[in-house]
Amino acid sequence: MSAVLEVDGISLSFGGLRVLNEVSFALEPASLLAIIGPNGAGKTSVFNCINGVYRPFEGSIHLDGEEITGARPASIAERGLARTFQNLALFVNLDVVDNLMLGRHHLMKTGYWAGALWVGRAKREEHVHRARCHELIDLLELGDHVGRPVGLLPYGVQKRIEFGRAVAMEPKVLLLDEPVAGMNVEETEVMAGDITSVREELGMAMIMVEHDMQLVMGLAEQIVCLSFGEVIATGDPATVAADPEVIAAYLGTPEDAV
Amino acid sequence: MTDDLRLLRSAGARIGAALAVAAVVVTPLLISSDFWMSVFIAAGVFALGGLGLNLLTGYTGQASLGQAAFVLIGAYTAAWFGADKGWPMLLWMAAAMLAAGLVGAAIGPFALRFKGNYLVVVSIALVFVTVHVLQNWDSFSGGFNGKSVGGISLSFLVDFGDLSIFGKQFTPEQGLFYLTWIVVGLATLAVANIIRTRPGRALQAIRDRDVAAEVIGIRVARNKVIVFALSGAMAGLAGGLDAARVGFLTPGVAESQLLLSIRYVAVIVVGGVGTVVGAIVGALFLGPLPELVEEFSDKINFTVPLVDQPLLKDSATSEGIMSNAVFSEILFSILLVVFLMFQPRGLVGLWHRMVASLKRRGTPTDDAGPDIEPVATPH
Amino acid sequence: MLRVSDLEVVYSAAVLGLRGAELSVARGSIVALLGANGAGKTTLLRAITGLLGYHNARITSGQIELNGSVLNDVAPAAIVRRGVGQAMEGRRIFGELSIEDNLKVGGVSVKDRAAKQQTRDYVFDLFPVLGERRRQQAGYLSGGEQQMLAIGRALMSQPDLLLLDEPSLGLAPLIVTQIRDVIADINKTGTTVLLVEQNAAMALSIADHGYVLENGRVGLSGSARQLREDDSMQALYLGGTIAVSENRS
Amino acid sequence: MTKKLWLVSALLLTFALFAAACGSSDDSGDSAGSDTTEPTDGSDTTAPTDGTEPADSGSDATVAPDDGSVEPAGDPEPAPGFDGETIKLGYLTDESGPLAILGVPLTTGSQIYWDYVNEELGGVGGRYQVELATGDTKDDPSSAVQEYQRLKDDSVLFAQILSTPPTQAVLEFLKEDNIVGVPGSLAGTWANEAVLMPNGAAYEYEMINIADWFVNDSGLGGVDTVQCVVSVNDLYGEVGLDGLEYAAGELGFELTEKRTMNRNDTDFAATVSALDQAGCEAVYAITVPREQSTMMAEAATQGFDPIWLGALPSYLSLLAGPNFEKFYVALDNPDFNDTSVPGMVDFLERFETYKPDSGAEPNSFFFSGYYQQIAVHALLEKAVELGDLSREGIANAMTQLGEVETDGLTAENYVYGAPEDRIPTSASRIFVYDPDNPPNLLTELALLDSELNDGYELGG
Amino acid sequence: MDKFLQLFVSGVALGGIYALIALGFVVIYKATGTFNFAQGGFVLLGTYLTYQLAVEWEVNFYLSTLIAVLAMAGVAMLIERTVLRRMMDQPAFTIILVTVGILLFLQQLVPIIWDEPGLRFANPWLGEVVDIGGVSISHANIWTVVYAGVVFGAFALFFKFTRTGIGMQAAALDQEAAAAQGISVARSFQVSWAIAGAVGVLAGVMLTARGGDALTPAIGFVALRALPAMILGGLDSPGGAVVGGVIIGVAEVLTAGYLEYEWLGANFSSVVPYLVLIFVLLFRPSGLFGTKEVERV
Repeated sequence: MSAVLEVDGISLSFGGLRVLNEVSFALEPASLLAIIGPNGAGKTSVFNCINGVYRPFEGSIHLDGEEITGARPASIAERGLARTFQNLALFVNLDVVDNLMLGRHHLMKTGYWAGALWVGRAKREEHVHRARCHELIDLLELGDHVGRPVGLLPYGVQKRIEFGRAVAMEPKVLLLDEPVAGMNVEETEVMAGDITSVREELGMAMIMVEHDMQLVMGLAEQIVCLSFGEVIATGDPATVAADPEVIAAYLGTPEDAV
Repeated sequence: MTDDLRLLRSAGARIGAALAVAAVVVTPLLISSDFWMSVFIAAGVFALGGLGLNLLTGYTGQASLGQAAFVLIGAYTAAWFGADKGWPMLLWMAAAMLAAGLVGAAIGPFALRFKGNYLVVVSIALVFVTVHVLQNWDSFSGGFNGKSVGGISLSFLVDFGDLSIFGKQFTPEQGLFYLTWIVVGLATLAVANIIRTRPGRALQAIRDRDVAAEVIGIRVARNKVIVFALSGAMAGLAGGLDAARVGFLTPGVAESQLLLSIRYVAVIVVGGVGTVVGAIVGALFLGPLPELVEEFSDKINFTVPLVDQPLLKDSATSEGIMSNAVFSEILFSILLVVFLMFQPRGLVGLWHRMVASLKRRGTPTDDAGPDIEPVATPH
Repeated sequence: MLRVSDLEVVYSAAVLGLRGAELSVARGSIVALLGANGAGKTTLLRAITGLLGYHNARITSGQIELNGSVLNDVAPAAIVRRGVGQAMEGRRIFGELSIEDNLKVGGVSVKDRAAKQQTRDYVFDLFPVLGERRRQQAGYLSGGEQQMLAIGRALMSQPDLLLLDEPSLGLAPLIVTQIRDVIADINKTGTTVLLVEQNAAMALSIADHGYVLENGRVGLSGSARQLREDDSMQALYLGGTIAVSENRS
Repeated sequence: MTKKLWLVSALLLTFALFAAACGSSDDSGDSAGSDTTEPTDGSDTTAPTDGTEPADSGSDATVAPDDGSVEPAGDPEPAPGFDGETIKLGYLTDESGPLAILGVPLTTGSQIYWDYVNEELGGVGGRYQVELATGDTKDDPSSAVQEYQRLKDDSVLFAQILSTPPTQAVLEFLKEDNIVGVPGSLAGTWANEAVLMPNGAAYEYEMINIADWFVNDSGLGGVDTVQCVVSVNDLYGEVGLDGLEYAAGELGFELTEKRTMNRNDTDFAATVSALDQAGCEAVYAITVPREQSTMMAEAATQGFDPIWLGALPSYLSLLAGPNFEKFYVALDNPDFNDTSVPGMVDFLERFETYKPDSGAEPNSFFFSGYYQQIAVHALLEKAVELGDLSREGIANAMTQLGEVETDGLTAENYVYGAPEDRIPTSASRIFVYDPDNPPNLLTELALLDSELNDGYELGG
Repeated sequence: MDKFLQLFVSGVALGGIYALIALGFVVIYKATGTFNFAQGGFVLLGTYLTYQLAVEWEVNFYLSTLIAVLAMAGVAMLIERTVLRRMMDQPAFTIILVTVGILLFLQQLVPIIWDEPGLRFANPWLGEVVDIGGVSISHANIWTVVYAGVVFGAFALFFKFTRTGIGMQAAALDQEAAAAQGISVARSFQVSWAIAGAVGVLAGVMLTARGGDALTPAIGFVALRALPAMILGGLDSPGGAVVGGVIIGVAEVLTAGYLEYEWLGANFSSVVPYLVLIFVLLFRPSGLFGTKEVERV
């Protein structure tokens, strides 16, 4: 089976400072790949390259066999890529439903004219997609929070709404940037449950950047470890966790471990 | 489940809308004074321009002090096509919208590069440049000396300049009142529809967090350009209607046009930033303000202890600190500051809060989180 | 040296932030403050440092004492002058300023130039990377380096009591270990530390004493050892048994 | 320490503001005494002269109520702005906009005139009191039209419409409603507009007069003098330039350098430099005061020292600076402390009696607002005499008005009538800046009506 | 060449005025992150206060300026204390509008207090000119440049070396974080407004001196013409304000002197500042010397 997302030798630099150096990996359909590595290793930069916020100066990225290197974020999103952010990036003045509806923006067609006139397709489309969003809200158990600006909701809920918005995009690939950062064990478990149920229900391929090694070990089929912009290890969780270079650069030696 | 898609969700909103329509129909029947008609036409013009500005600033978060430039462009375009060339009403209206809309679209790309304070200054630059062009493009604008808008057609299906319904003859001012408020009503409906559908949600997403919007597939650049064009077009139409009301146009000096822009911003601030009816409420509140001051100047007049003189003058040579006009200007500036300080969500926000507190009177819930204020510009 | 008694904090629309929190921090110790999101950890720090006003919150009852004097209505700047330094949640470094200027800001409450110079050298000793890049804009530092800068900046005010809000958040396990070691070092120089952490394992590994906040009041407290061995702690905060790293597990 | 600084500053400020609010008026009231007593004393010997002047053709149109030479018609019927007892006059002035600083004293001057009419003459026709209703235009057409609408049904006519844009804006409405209005600008464009009642010499004539005077009578220069012009970008600048260019053509000199300027300009280095480079020896200044003052300061800096030749708006007595000695100006009115002019004596006396409570000194703005009303008064008298204060009645009265005597307050009397019969005043007085003649700081040099004026077509 | 030098010098002097006005804007922006339109009002009120002292009350001119500087510092602090202090957590645009409201208020207030049509405000430099190498420069212009230089120098030292100055920068970036470092945010805001009020007086007095001795309320509006200079230099850079002021001043005067095309319209030079500004911003969106915002996704 061919990879749904292929990152091939991408390099990125800011003002002479090399942030990524020939990073490559491939994501299998319906699988979950975790990227780990020290802060500043370039994990978020990889995400930003994949979704078009940054443009790598060499290498290529293919989504479902189609080259997306250097395309605009909006166009990459339309081709089936969604992401969540390390720091929340919700639309705080809108409610859950509108946030999820925004996730479906690229699946809809209503333009300004049709919207202003509220005719035919605009009206139908609005109803259909709203129904889909409510299904997703039920799946993620966010029903209690409908109708309030999401900026007012607790942090953990916001994180899940952001995840929901990414899922609502119905992407081929979903990028999760530290989905459980700042959560305690209980909240982490709820989020892990959400991720699992979405994978089961919708079969989405995901890439996750996360420091919570327990979560990573529990969910990921494959791990890529970055250090100073380079891939230092790739493989299944057990292999990577045991890799001496990974331990030296990221996990710390067992004596160091708390 | 999709009940939340209805335009007027509550019974109160439906009654309010019906009352608003009734008010528009009835007002000219009750008021024949050209003056009060002129006041309400001017308020309608402010409402229309404010509606556009609210779409731009309130919903998309693009701060602008350039609205007066679009109003001017619309007014002159309407005068040129409608009065000089004698085009019929629908055509000069379309021309005014198109001209101002195109200039708006041309500003759009700047908005992509500049944010917040820088964008505000670019919008000020637009006012300066527009005034300069109008002052100097004699063949189009009449230059410094201005241009008459006499004889502009107000006729489409019915002639608003010479309106007669069921044998009742209306004055041109009354006709223009109907025309203006019909336009305001249609524009409000269009904006409300845009806001509750895909494009409007995209605008709000751009306002709240533009990078995230881009990443979920919203074409930020394209939407910003469109919304600048739309906002400009609405201001342009407002300018055209105002040209028909005033009958004469001058470019004035850039500084005074900047003040006009500020008035448009004040309209939406006082009405409610990021609300559909905010511009209308704000315009109806601020528009007649100087006239109300004039009307009630006796009641306002008290002695200022600091200098032991009455506040208002009742004639040029009598005692008093300031004239009614200056008082209403000062009142305007104070209202602007007070609203921003204590009621940044405007009159509409105040209304919502009152309704909400009436509803939950007696049952205070402690989980009602702190109200967040609308984000006019994410910066 | 710090004593918080029966503290109640209310956010603007009658939302309770703290409902009778009690806490005391002995001079020279490291005290860990644990708890779930929204339990009130950060609220408590804000109350101690006088920053509630920035969040539309205020103390409605109870009191905070530092070395015997009440801190309740003291302005944030004065609290810093009394020897309470803080590395805030989310680091909050001044990204537009250089690293050096960030440290200067940290040192505004210190008048003695020589002492300030000394503290800065000490910070550069603790975090050599900051010294190497001192003229760079702080916004370009990585997350771990930003955390170091935040701690260094807090040290510039030469605090007797250092408050740290989630220093391990979002950091790689190796960096977490480094930070933990630095905290221990700082403590050895005589600085008292109040450490707010999500990562209970990390915090309890260096703390002398710990408190667990639940719903705005202290649910559990005791010595670090007691807490580490407590069953409910194991289940809720220390998680399962994967031994690779205890980062937030 | 901070607190102390704060307190001291706040105290200082409150003190300053407080003292300024009442102090400035008190001070000026005191100092006004010495300046104004002299003319006031003089006026006792010159009894009120309305209508007593042996005017020729205009004798039936003078403003004296008890002239008695014509049998009055019946009492006028109530009409818009006239309830049978009180006559209301509309004033479209700028109270809060950029020209408020002019509009307010102008209206005050008018109020003084009507206070006098009401108190001493018993009103128009000896029986109808006059009230002023003001509307604030903010010098903006849009507000002007709105205020016009507010006042029009409550005013028999508009006795003052300040500045060009508001006048242009309400002109269409005036025509439509057949209401008479006094335009607030002396541009000759409006001389033949049926509903407009201009008074004073048009800017065009003033520029022609001063050019003629300079070239032929002044002894300061001739056709060979290098002459240049700076004009402001508006109607006033345009018509003034038009008159000047006409005069140059007729008199046979060239305008070597022509520059324009905008209101609110702050820098004239380039303008002055260009004038200097062109070798201008005399500069016609069709400009506005603050900017003119800035330009002259810049000229002093660059060592450029020409003769300046201006019109009314380029000169404000109050803004004259120390480098104004070579500033000549053509004005319609006399120096306002010139007690040789009977009308001026009246003005100074009436100003003392009816001046604002704030205790201001007389100045050229109060004066302008005052003397404008003489023609309005004459018109109302005529209308009352004809027994019709309706809009049509007043328009009709204007066609029959004839010459209006101003007792020397204008260089020449305006003759009103049907548009084609009007004879606008075209004479000017030429003044030179004179620091020894406060408060007006002017000394009259000549009074002339250029022969060229006859050949010039206003509004052409 | 003579003409060029003469115009250049005039441009620099005009730039000095712009710089003085802009420095008032910059200090508030740098310390509070607020874009303060009310600066025009400070210029206006400050000038009239100085006039009141120097002319009406016949206090020595320089002493009057000094007293007005202190008084305006007080007014500005009062405004900060009563209005802006309550608005710290509002979005940027809301705060801009509040300052616009204050500007409108002061713009109406001044003509109420000083209700004469035009005032004569003589200054000691009136008519004084020196000749340097064929270029004549008025004393007022020299003083403008000196004031601008001194104020700029004082700012540079203040922000770089004083604890208050450093604290002000930090408070502008993140109030809460600054407070947590022991900076009295309220005090630093207050100081910055006081400085802006004080600088406004100098700017207004020099602006008036430029116009000989004519004083009208229009100078409040004229102050808005410094906006392009400030943005061009970078909102938070005092050095930028000076350089931006000079560039705009020189560009304005030189276009007026040399660029005369019919189709550009009369007084094209008055829009030149904005055109220069937009052109520069297209290449440097934070102005010439402004701090780039560090944007991390």
